[in-house]
Formats: sequence, structure tokens, C-alpha cells
Amino acid sequence: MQKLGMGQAVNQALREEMHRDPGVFIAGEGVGVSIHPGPMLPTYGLLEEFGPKRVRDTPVSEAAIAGLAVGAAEAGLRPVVEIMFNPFFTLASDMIINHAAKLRYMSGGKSTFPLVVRMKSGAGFGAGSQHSHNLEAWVAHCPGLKVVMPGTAADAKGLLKSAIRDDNPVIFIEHMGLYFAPTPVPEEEYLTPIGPAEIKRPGTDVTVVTWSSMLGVAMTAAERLAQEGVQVEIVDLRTLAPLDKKTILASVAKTGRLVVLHEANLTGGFGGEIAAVVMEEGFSHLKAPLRRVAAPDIPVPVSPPQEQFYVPNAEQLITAIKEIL
Amino acid sequence: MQKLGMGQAVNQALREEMHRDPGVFIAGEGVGVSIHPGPMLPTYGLLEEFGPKRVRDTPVSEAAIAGLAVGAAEAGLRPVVEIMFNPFFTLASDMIINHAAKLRYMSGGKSTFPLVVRMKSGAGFGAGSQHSHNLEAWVAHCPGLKVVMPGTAADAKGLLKSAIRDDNPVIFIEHMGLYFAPTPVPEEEYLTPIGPAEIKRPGTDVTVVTWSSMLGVAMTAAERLAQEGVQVEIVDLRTLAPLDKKTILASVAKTGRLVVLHEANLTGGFGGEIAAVVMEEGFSHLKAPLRRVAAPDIPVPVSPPQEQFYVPNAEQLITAIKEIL
Amino acid sequence: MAISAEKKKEMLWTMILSRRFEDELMELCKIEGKIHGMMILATGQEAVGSGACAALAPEDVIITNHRSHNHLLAKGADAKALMAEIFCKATGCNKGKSGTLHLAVPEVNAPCTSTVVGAGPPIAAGQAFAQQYKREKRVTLCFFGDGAAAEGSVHEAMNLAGLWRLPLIFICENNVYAGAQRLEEHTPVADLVSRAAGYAMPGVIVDGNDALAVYEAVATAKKRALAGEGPSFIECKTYRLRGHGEADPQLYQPKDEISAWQEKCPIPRLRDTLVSEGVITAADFQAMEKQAQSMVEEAVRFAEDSPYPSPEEALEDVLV
Amino acid sequence: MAISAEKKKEMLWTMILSRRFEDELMELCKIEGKIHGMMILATGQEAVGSGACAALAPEDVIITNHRSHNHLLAKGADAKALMAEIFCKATGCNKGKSGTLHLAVPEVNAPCTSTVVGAGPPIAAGQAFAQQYKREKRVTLCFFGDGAAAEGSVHEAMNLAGLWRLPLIFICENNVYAGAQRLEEHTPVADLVSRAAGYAMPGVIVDGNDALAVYEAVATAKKRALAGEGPSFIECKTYRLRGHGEADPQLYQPKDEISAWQEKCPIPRLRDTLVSEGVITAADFQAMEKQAQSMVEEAVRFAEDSPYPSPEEALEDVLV
Ligand SMILES: Cc1ncc(C[n+]2csc(CCOP(=O)(O)OP(=O)(O)O)c2C)c(N)n1
Ligand SMILES: Cc1ncc(C[n+]2csc(CCOP(=O)(O)OP(=O)(O)O)c2C)c(N)n1
Ligand SMILES: [Mg+2]
Ligand SMILES: [Mg+2]
Repeated sequence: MQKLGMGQAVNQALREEMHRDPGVFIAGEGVGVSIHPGPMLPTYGLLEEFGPKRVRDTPVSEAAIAGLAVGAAEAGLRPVVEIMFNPFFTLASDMIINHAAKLRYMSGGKSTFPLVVRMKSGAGFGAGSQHSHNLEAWVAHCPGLKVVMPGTAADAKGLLKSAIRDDNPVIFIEHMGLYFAPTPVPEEEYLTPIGPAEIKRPGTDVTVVTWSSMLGVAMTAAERLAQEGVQVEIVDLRTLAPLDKKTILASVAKTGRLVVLHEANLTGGFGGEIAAVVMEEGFSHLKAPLRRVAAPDIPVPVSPPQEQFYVPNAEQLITAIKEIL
Repeated sequence: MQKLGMGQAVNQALREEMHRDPGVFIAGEGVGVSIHPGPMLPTYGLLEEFGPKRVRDTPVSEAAIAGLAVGAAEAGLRPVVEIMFNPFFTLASDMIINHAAKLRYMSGGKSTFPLVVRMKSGAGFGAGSQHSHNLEAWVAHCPGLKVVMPGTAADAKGLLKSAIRDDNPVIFIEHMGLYFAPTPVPEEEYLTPIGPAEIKRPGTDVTVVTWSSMLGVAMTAAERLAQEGVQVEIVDLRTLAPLDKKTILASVAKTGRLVVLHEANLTGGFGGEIAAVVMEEGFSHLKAPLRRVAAPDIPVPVSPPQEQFYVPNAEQLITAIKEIL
Repeated sequence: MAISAEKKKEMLWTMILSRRFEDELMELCKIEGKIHGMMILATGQEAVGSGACAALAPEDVIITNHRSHNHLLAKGADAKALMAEIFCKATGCNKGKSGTLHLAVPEVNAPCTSTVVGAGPPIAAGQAFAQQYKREKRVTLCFFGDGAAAEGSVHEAMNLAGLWRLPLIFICENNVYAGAQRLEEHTPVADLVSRAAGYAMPGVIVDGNDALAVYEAVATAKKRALAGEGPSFIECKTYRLRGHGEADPQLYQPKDEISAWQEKCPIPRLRDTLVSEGVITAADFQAMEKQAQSMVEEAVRFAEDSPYPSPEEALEDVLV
Repeated sequence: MAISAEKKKEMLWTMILSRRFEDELMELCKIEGKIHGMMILATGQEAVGSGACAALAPEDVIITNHRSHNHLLAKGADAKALMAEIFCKATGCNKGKSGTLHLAVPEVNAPCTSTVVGAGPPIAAGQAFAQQYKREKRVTLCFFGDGAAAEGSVHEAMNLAGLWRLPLIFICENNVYAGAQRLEEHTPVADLVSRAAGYAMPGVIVDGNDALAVYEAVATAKKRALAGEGPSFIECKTYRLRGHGEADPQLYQPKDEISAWQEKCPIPRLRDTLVSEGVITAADFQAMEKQAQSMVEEAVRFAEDSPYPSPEEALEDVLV
């Protein structure tokens, strides 16, 4: 099987879907000509392949980029636009939250908005909190959107292809930390459905629910704990909205124990939603308190020791798991 | 004691603080000359009293209004700016999330941003989802902000005065449904501290954690249930950030049962955070599953029967409580 | 530019119809519980929507804002379906999910209304982009107010449209007020068209109470757009004769200003022109008024007789 | 306008210092693990920050952006504290919490840097508002790029500043590129100053590689601001000699364009002027270069010798 970084997997998905459907176009700041013309990056080579009509470099105008997507989607195209970094979502948020997510509803179901907003997320690049700030909890709280956060290159490819074909607005969040670590991706064409979570590692003692790059942290912790005889079951959500409650609840029914792991700040993070769902619908299975492992409630710091301190790690997860075993 | 609607209480707080501190000014769309010049509304009469230097009508420019607050606060003033309706927070969100909340941190503690952003929230006015969309979960998830959502006129007054004196950025969310129902407000000057929740009704059988206008719904349900011998304890958060975990946990330790009630959409709402905190730190006290009563995961509809259906009510709360008794 | 008699009559007709439609709404608002939400009317501004839409073809797209009724009627929206929607009834064009403020009428290429001030232009840029992308021979026209011109999104859209030469017509409906703020209280310039040069697009000022002038400006802009020369900016100087919404007592609008503009009301103005040109007779005008009256009556009857949507249907139409 | 010899020397000095400072940073970036994060340099653009800040008084405020080093050094920020901050050390001016991109130096009235493109102007409007409110005799100057001019926030701020006649100077540093996009790929106008008229403010174009011209334009704008006449817009035409950041191979910048602009480098240009005017001698220039060299060496030594902040200190400084 080919091994790709997530950026390359995204690139393949874009390329395949653009070949398949002439209504798919991409737009964003530097999606064509880039200051980082690296083959590991998501839009590499697409301008050369598809030309400037379908690969549109835009001005630095996040609201206009998102508005372009909303208008063009309603008019029958399938825009895939990029908001460069998650914190800049703020600038596009009116278009996404008040328009992409609501205009169909307010039309009484007459209009559709088949658009994808791709965003890069994640700390670890010394770029500071105006570039690194995971805000998936914002979009996952907004009816009318689907929210996808893949944790592997293979999922990224299959989910992005599904997102582009979806008739709803999809927020697709890529973790930059996954761009550069090649992992297996099937050669043949495939779609990964939006919705279902995946058990990335089966186990019996404790359920870890996670998504995006924290999947890797969970896998590391699980391997180490396995050596101590603790079998961790890892539920990779992949999709935050719609949320696959069934898989989460089935896992907790089996293990009786839940740890939620996410990179976003602890308080108000989407981990709370997982906790609430389990406490509502899986309470009788619970044998121990919840633990959440997440970033502390601070902006992402820049200084290397502090940024490292910020990002949740396997040791913290292992500690949390042991506390409730 | 005087009886005031929440708008009048906010008005008194603004007036008192503007008299006390010449550095306090207010700005926003129509905070001076208004299309609704009603004495029940928060900024009524302030232009006449304090003049156009300190009561600034602005262009329709939410980013500039928020930026004005950020810059003026750093420069030593105490701006109290208004973002007319909660969904328009999107347009101000870069200034608030990426700047008001982070610039102090990135300055290494050198700068302070003593500003207040007032926003009106709440469904029930037939204005639709672009005017009604409760997004407190967004700001409560952002380190560097305090978030206040009073449920009574008295709390609104005391908390707004504290917010204006606070050296941190405070998001102050008023529910329009509370503007027109007069409730008692002390005549003498007082401050209500930001942080502590308040037990608005003591009880022994179940804890209801709520905030903002849902407090009234909780009180109605509690009164009805009292007639059936069920004693509901109502924890009115008042402040979402910082969160008063102690009061929540003490109440659940007593009752063993938790229902969270909020007007915002269920999924990803701040109710999840309450659930997680209790599941983490109060698990051993829990005798029953959690229930959340919240708006369904849809945009706020316009049609009266549908808008009514959207807003959580006392019957739903009573049902939820009975399910876990 | 020679405007056909038919077009002239069309403009007059949609102005008469929307005035009657909105006057009726104002009356209905006085009846407790009839109509839900804020009622925002375009009384006195009808020449803008009617003049502009007459210059468009059915396949051209409009994006409108909170003050939309005239724009939509002028674009050909069905009065009954609109009225039922404004009543929030199940038979409304959006099943009661939009109400008066967010009317979406894709069947006449008015696919959405945003009440977020300034949100129309970026969406319109997306629509115009799609037209260009698909090499269609149609254009998009976006209405926005003088107040909206202060929103950053409007500028982002103007820059994008200018850059990509999108087939887009920006119509700034300058009615002197943004809420209770007069133009000079929300911008330092007298003419918002002064912004056009900053985006390399032509800008013209037209008398927004002269439907024929609006028509001509839009027709010119459309020709330009179809020729691939890009967007245009048209500032229509007009006046909001009523308050911002039905509950606004208009305390901040000078009485003599209102009455001076009442004198300039666009409907008698176009009527007189058309009568003097011999395009219509006074009797034709009365007939049109009568027809509008009966259409509106019928629409109200239809709306009143229609059921509300069920509460549970609120759960539908979120996702496809 | 007569510029004092002292001011001229100050400009030359801060240009030399910031060039040396940034050249050193470029070298340090090549050493793995020395410097964390993207390194964004103003090589070739120093006349803008140095010319502008020389025209300001210490009490005047600047708001800068991601390309801030020259602006801050020109405003008088301490090179050691900056360097240590860029190294993310505890002795940095922001305790390692800002790094190279968000330097906040309130002690020289450079209270914050935003790397959100276009975010500076609204904050600058707030600062200028406070100056006006307190009736202070000082002004705010805001640097932003040609790319930033496409952000809606910039326009909202210009409108507000024009409306309220804020003592605010908008400096658009037009270095031909926004990331990898050339000016003509992100805006349809050749001169961004064409936007000024839309906000009733004077706009001038200056040669951004001529520190004296920048100085004069800013001095004029400051006089206007202090006289209560409101904001000004100055477009400085300059060029980004390096890539956007240190890792940008500049593939999209034509080689001959780069070399043509290298010929116009603002430092030898001001040096030659000052030498020919007799303000300095060639030896003075060499002495300045030497001094800059030793200051930068000292700053690097200080930064390298300083400890990192502890991980736990990351929890501090969130709230007061
Ligand atoms: C983003 C946003 N801010 C504020 C409002 C509240 N609001 C509704 S209409 C309006 C005034 C708009 O003025 P203008 O653009 O001139 O349009 P007009 O009402 O005059 O037709 C305002 C401020 C809003 N709907 N959206
Ligand atoms: C809101 C936002 N969008 C995108 C970026 C990414 N970005 C950083 S610098 C830059 C280009 C800015 O160009 P310009 O304003 O001309 O400044 P220059 O880099 O040329 O100094 C971009 C797009 C950002 N930091 N903020
Ligand atoms: Mg107006
Ligand atoms: Mg530039």
C-alpha cells in the first residue's frame, strides 16, 4: 500500500474529485501559488494540473472566501475553500454559521449548500495562539454543519472525498502535525462515510474517545499500557457532527470506563459532549469517573517548553487511565 | 425594593459606572439614538445624560466596534461595547477571541484589556436564526475571557458593575426575554462578584444547573414539582467562565441527581461541560443518569409554533427530572 | 437608452404592487398576533427594486437583504406565497421557516435573503463566480444599504469582484439611514460611490426615486458584466419614508425631511411620466391599483386561511 | 520640510540596526533548533518603519503586524529584549510568550502586534480613540500590508477613523506581495491609496525605499491628526527582497525583479544622500554598522545565555 502524509492524502482526494466532477473548484490564500511549494502539502501541483479557473488564489479575505463558497454552492458548484488556520475561522464564521449552516433551513429545504471548508489546525509549530487554536467545538455546536477531523491519512482521503460529494456544508479540519508522517493509504478509489466512528484499537478495560492527531497519542499510550496488561479501546470519532453515539456507547458498555482525549482547551471542549452523551445514555455501564485529557485553559504558548507543555501527551493519558482503573 | 426589567437594571449599572469612572464609555449600533427608544431598554437615556463623547453610536461594523474596545482598553479606557445580537458575534469574534482574549497572554502579562462586550440573546421574538442563536459555548471555551449570563435583573446589575470594574475582557450576555419582566433590584449600590454561582432555590432531590432566562423555566418547574413533593435545587451559574465547580459539585453531592437546562442547542452546548465536571469530580455521588434539557439541534425557526417548540420549557424539564428520580 | 413601454409598465406595476403589499402589512402589524417578528418595509424606495429588476432577465440572480419585499415582488415572486410566508404559514414559500426577514425564492432566482447586514455581497460574489465559471450569460445583482457599506464583508466582496471581473452589480440603496443613524453619523463621505474607484469599478449615482434612471444604470451595468468587463457600483439616492421597522416611531427623522421626500414619492412620479408620455392613461393606473388591491387581498386571504406548520416540522430541512 | 541632521541619522541608524538584526536572524534560522516558528523579515523595506517612526514622538503609538522587527526597533524597542523574545526565552520582552510574531513592547508605545492579517487597524482605531477621548497630544500609526488591505476589518477601521476624525495614520506597506500572491493577483487596483477617498481621508503615495519621503509624509499626517483633522492614508511602495518567511524559496518572484529592487536598497540610498549632504561621513556609516554588529552580537549572546521559561509558567498571564 502507498504511504502518504495527510497533506498528500488530501491532495489525492482533491485531485480525484476534481477529475470526477468539473463543478469542484478550490479557492483560498495560496492554494495555487504558495510560499511553501512542498509536495507534502494539500494543494501542491493542483494549479498546474487544473489551471487557474479551478484553482483560485484569493485575496486575504476570509469572509469573501467563505461567501464565495456559499454563493457558488447554492448556484450548483462544489466549492472546496481553504481557511488557512483554524483561528482565522473567526473571520469566516458569519458566512459559515449564519449562512452556510442556516440558509437551507430558512429556505424551507429549497436550497442546498454543498461546500467544504478545509482548515489547518494544531499546535506544535511555534506559531502562537493566533495561528494555533483548535475550535472544533464551535462548529460541532452548530446545526446545519457536518464536522470532520480525521486522524489518519487514509481517513482524510476517504472522508474528504465523501465531504466533497455531500450536499451539506462540511467543515474539514486537518492537523498539520499529520502532514509529514506517511501512513498507509489504499491505492484503489474508496470513500469513507461521514458519520461512523472507528475503533482504531479494540480493548476491554477502558474506552478512549479521541479524534484528529490525538489518535496517535492514544495509540502510543495504549501500546505502553498493553505491556502492563491494560487493554485500551480507542474510538476515533473522525466525524464530530453527526456524532456516532452508538459506537461510543457500545464501547463504554463493554469497558465501563471512559477517557476523552482532545487537543483543544479542556473547558468547553467537545469532550464535554462525549461525557454528557455517556452519562445520559450509558450511565448504568459506568464503573468509574470520567477523565478528560486536554490542553490546559490557556492560549497556545510559543516558547518550545511551554508549547510542548500545552499539547496533551501519552504520559498524561496513561496517568488518567490509571486513575480510573 | 424597586422592580426593574433586566434592561433597566443594565441601564442603572451603566449609568452608575459611567458616573463613577470617566474612563467608562459605551459604543455600538444605536446605543445612543435608537429605533426603539424605550425606557425598558439598556442604553435608554444615556446619550442625553452623558453626551456623545461617552455614548457613541457607531457604523454597522462589528469588527471595528470590537477592535475599538480592544485598542481603547489597552490604552486605559473601560469600553463597554454592544454587539446587537449574539449571532453577530461572529463578525466581532476575531477581535474578541484572537485579540481581547490573547493579547495579554502574548504580552507576557504586560497589557490589560478591561473591556465589556454586551450582547443580546435569546429566541422568542420571531426574528429567526440570524438574530437568535445562543453561542455562549463559543466564548466559554476561550481562555482569557470571562463570560456572564445573568438570569435576574438584580444579578444583571450587580454583575455588569463588576464586569466594568474587572481588568479582564468580559462577555456579558443579556436575554431579551428578561428585559420586560420587572423583578426586585436593591436600591442601594452593590456589586455581584463574577464567578460564584447562586443557589436560587434549595432542594434535596435533584440539582438543576441553569443560567440566563432558563432560570425562570427552572423555577416554574420546581414550584410545580414541589407540589408533588419533589424538592429541586436550582443552581444558577450566572457566570460560565470562570465556572463555579464547587457549588455545582456540592449540590450534586447532596441530591445525587443532575439535570442541565439551557436554551442553546443541545449538542456541543455548555451543558456538556457541566456534565463532564460532575462526572469527573462528583461521580461517586451520582445516583442516576444525567438529563440535559436544551433546544433541539436546529436553527431557531421563525414560525410561532415552531419557535415555541424550540425554546425549552417547564414541562420538558419536569419530564426529564421525573425520568431520573 | 430607449426603454420599452412594456418595461415601463412593468416597473410601475411592481411598484404599485409592493406599495399595496407593504401598506397592507403595516395595517396587519397593528393587529395583535397576526404577524410575528419585526416588519421592515421599503415604502418610498420602490423605484430601486422595481427599476433594477426590470432591467434583469428572469435568469439573472438577485441577492437581497432585510428590506426585501419590493425586490422580490419586482423579481417576480408570487405574492401569495410571500404573504403566507410572512404570516409564517406552512404554505409560505419557505414553509414558515423564513418569515418576513429571510425570504428565499429560488424559483425566481432570488435564492436567499440575509438579514446579517453586509452579508449579501460575498454571497453574491459566489453566485456571480458560478455564472462566470459556467460561462452563463447571466448576471447577479446585490442590494445593500448605506449602513451595510460600513461592513468589511462588502469591501472584501467588491475587491474580489473587481479582481475577477465578476458579472456582479452592486446596488447601494442609500436611504439616508442605517437604523437610527443618519448617513453622516455612520460614514464621513456623502457619496458611497466614492468607494468604487478603490476596486477598479465604475460607480454612478442615480436618483433612486426615479425608476427609469435606476433601470438605465442597471441595464448599462448588466451589459458591461455580460461583456466580461466586471462589476459596477450603483448608488441609488432614496429615502426611507417609514421607520426602520414597524415599531420605530421615527423620532430621529425630521418631519419636514419626511414630507419633502413624500413629495418625491416614486410612484406618482413614474405614473405622471408614463401618462405624459402616453404610455398609460390615468384609468390604466387606477386599474393597476385595483388589481394590486385584489391581489393583496387574495394573498392575505390565502395566508390567513393557511395552517401553521406543525411544531415537529421544525426538525426538518436542517441537512439534506 | 527641513529634517534635522539628528533625525536623518536616527533613520539611517535604525535601518542599519534592523538590517543587521534580521540578517543575523536569517543565519540563526539555518541552525536547527535555534529559533522556533516562522521567521518573517523586512529586508529591503526598512525605510518604511524607520522613516515613519522617526517622525513620531516617543508617546505616539504604533500598531504593527507579522513583519514587525524593523517597526519595533525603529520605535526604540530594546534589541536584547527583542532578541531574547525571538529566542522564546524567559528574559524576552514578553517572557517567551510572544516569540518573533507577536512582540508587544508597551514601554515604547508599541503595545501589541497581531499576526492576524488586517487586525491592526481596528485596534489602532481604539488606541487613537483613547487619545482623542483623553485629549492627549499624541497619535497612533498603524502598519499594514498590501495584502491586508483586502481584509474587511481594514475598511471598517478606515470608515470609523474618517468618521470620528481619529488621530490615526494608516501606513500601507505595499511590498508587491501578499504571501505568494502579487498585487495584481489580489486586487484590481494598482494603488491602494485609491481607497482613501472612500473614507474622506487624504491619501498619498510615497517611495517606500526613501526614508526621508516616508518621514515627510508621516510628519504631515501627524500634524493633521494633532490639528483634529483626522486620519491619513500613506501608501509606501516598496519591495520584499526576501521570501515571505525564511523557508520561502521565492520561486514566484522574478529574479530580475528582485535584483532591480536590490539596486534600490534603502540603506545605501540614505547613506549616499547623507554623505553627499555632509550629514555623515563614510567613516560614520562604517562606525554605525560596527555598532549595530556589536549590539546584535550582544543581543544574541544575551538571548542564548538566557533560560527558557518553565513549562508551568505557561499557565500564567491569562487573566489579570
Ligand atoms: C451584522 C448586523 N449588524 C447589525 C444588524 C442590525 N441591523 C439591522 S438593519 C440595520 C441597519 C442597516 O442599514 P442599511 O444598510 O442602510 O439598510 P436599511 O435598513 O436602511 O435598508 C442594522 C444595524 C444586523 N441585522 N446585522
Ligand atoms: C487573517 C489572516 N489570514 C491569513 C494569514 C496568513 N498570512 C500571513 S502573512 C500573509 C500575507 C500578508 O500580506 P501583506 O499584508 O501584504 O503583508 P506582507 O507579508 O507582505 O508584509 C498571509 C496571507 C494571516 N496571518 N491572517
Ligand atoms: Mg439605509
Ligand atoms: Mg505585502
